[in-house]
Amino acid sequence: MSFLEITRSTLIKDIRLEWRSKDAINAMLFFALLVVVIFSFSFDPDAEESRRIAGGLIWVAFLFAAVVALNQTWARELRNQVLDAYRVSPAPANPLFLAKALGNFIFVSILELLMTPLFVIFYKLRALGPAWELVPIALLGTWALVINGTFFAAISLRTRSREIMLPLLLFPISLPALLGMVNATTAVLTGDAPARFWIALLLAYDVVFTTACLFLFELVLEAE
Amino acid sequence: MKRGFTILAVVTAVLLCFGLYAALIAAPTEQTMGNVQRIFYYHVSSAWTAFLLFTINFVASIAYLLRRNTTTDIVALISAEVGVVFCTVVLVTGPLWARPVWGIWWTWDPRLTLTFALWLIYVSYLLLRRFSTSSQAAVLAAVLAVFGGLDVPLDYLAIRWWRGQHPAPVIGGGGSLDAHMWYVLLINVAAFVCLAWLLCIVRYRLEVLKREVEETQALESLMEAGR
Amino acid sequence: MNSMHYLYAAYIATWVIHGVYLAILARKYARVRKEMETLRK
Amino acid sequence: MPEIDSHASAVTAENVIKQFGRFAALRGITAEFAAGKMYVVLGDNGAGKTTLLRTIAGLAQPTRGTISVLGSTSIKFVRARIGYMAHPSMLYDEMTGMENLRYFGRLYGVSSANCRNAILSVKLDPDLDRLVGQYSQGMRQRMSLARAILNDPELLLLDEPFSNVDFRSAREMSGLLVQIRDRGKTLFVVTHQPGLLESVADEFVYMESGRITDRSPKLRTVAQ
Repeated sequence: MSFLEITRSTLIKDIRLEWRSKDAINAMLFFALLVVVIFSFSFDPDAEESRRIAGGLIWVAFLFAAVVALNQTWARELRNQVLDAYRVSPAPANPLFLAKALGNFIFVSILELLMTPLFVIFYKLRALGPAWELVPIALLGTWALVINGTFFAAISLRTRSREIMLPLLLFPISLPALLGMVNATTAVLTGDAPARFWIALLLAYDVVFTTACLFLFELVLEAE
Repeated sequence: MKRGFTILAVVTAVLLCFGLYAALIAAPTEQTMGNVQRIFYYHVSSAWTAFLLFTINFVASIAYLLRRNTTTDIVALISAEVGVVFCTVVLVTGPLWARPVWGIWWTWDPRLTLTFALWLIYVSYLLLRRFSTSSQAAVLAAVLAVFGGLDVPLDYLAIRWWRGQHPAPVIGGGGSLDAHMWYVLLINVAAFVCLAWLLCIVRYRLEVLKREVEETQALESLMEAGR
Repeated sequence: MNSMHYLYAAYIATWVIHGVYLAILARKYARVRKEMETLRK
Repeated sequence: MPEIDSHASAVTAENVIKQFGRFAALRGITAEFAAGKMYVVLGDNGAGKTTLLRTIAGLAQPTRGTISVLGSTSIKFVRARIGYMAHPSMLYDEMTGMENLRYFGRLYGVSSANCRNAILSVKLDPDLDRLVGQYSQGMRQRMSLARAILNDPELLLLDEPFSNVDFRSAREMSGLLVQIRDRGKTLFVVTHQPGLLESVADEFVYMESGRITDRSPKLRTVAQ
């Protein structure tokens, strides 16, 4: 009944559930697609201009799409009161949280992998800076969205109209991460400035909030 | 208690009047910006007061998580609420200052942006307190407050760096401030801190009263069905 | 001289905000008081 | 695992009050329940039966008063020795019965062989390749019971185990409950069909608007 064992089986269970129901990923993909198309309609930018705004557009699209997935993760646990089955068990709270965060990380990453080519085509993107830096930016940025997203989705379970509550709680706190992702991506695309600082900021954000989440999640889970 | 409150009220009133006089009349006129620069005294004093209140909220929230004492919970709540009021003042006076000086209402100046970010965080905190259905709403709110507090330094770094890359208008102030202006500013800061304290006391009493009423109502419903 | 308007606007706005907040507090206070009265009975 | 002292009390409640806002679900419960017995909890809807079970299971914290379960006032230490079955199934609809149990087994550190046994003991087929969402109500209810007993709990809390179950299945389930009691375990059964357990229960506990109004070894014959 080790920590990792529970994390692993919870993660596998979540992926299996998502694979069978496809609640989150379908809604997320469609939503992100809509955002891409609508943005593309309303701006119709040339290559130079799109390079400057693409960083913002991409991450805003991912952020909104991620909220769909984040709301799903806990909604799934409320059906048939399964979350209580976890809560009555002797398993500690953190594996549940970590598994959920990893699951969301995987779902949002899949979304990003599928949507990025579309962005590149629609906005005629070509990075002028070191393109490989986009990989750590994507990984750290996605984790930043997902770790607090999973946490605040758990908090908003205990509120009225929880689906609206999640973005209200999540977006203000995510501001530094958002600035980091957007500016790092823009820096790489335009090649004007180094993205180093932003990557370091994202890393700091991830470390600080992963620690905070693991310290405090038990309180959130126990607050019925 | 009652006596202390009256004394504080009188001190606050005197300080506020004196601060107003000092800011509008006694303080020297700034050379480049002219009289508009006098907004500075209210703007900055409110900002400092708001930051102080948010710091109190952070400390009280941690204390609540550690000790689970009702007083710290109330302190966290009221400091966030009064803090948001002062923060609103900052956000309203900021554009009123920016417009005549820079010709624009809003600029993503680091300090203004950070204040805005703080305002968002603490409004979401108040929303959570309002809409929570949990019997442990106070715990959830305290957790959010801790997150908010941790977020501030990161926010600061991010905004600093973000604006650092673009030429941004710099607010007159900081190190180059005239000694007389400093003195006027400090009087106003003192006045606003006293005002905040006063508001907090009033709000505290209100909250205590409200909880008493809720408790009595709950007790009554306990009794009722017993018959 | 136009800039003076902004100065006054800012000072007035500050006091309006505090005034509104105080008014909200007063209203809440009155409501709690009333509930207390009904409880006493 | 310590020896079970059959004379010790399984649950001790001292002036337990549970309030949801202005609504009081439990209005001062003071009671002691000896170990190794089967208690049938009866009462109208809203009498506080479910809240009582949830409070014992540690899913809800009492607003006031203390509750001690299996000799511990901190539920954390005894969770592994408690089984809880709620009115909803507490199972994932998109997984098969065995997949569900294997996952929950992990949380208790129970081997998958024991999970099979739990399913067999409620007269279901562990190899049945059907999602729980497609089960009949009776099957789901039995699978839910299998989940609750998979860690062989000393204290078993059952909320409406027989609701919507056909008569024959209900008989089988109550037979299983008697077996469990005869092995020295303590059971709390909330039900609207006390007739099923009339001859086997040790005590009937009557609740009314958040209080225990009566405890008797015989079922009261109340004119419906």
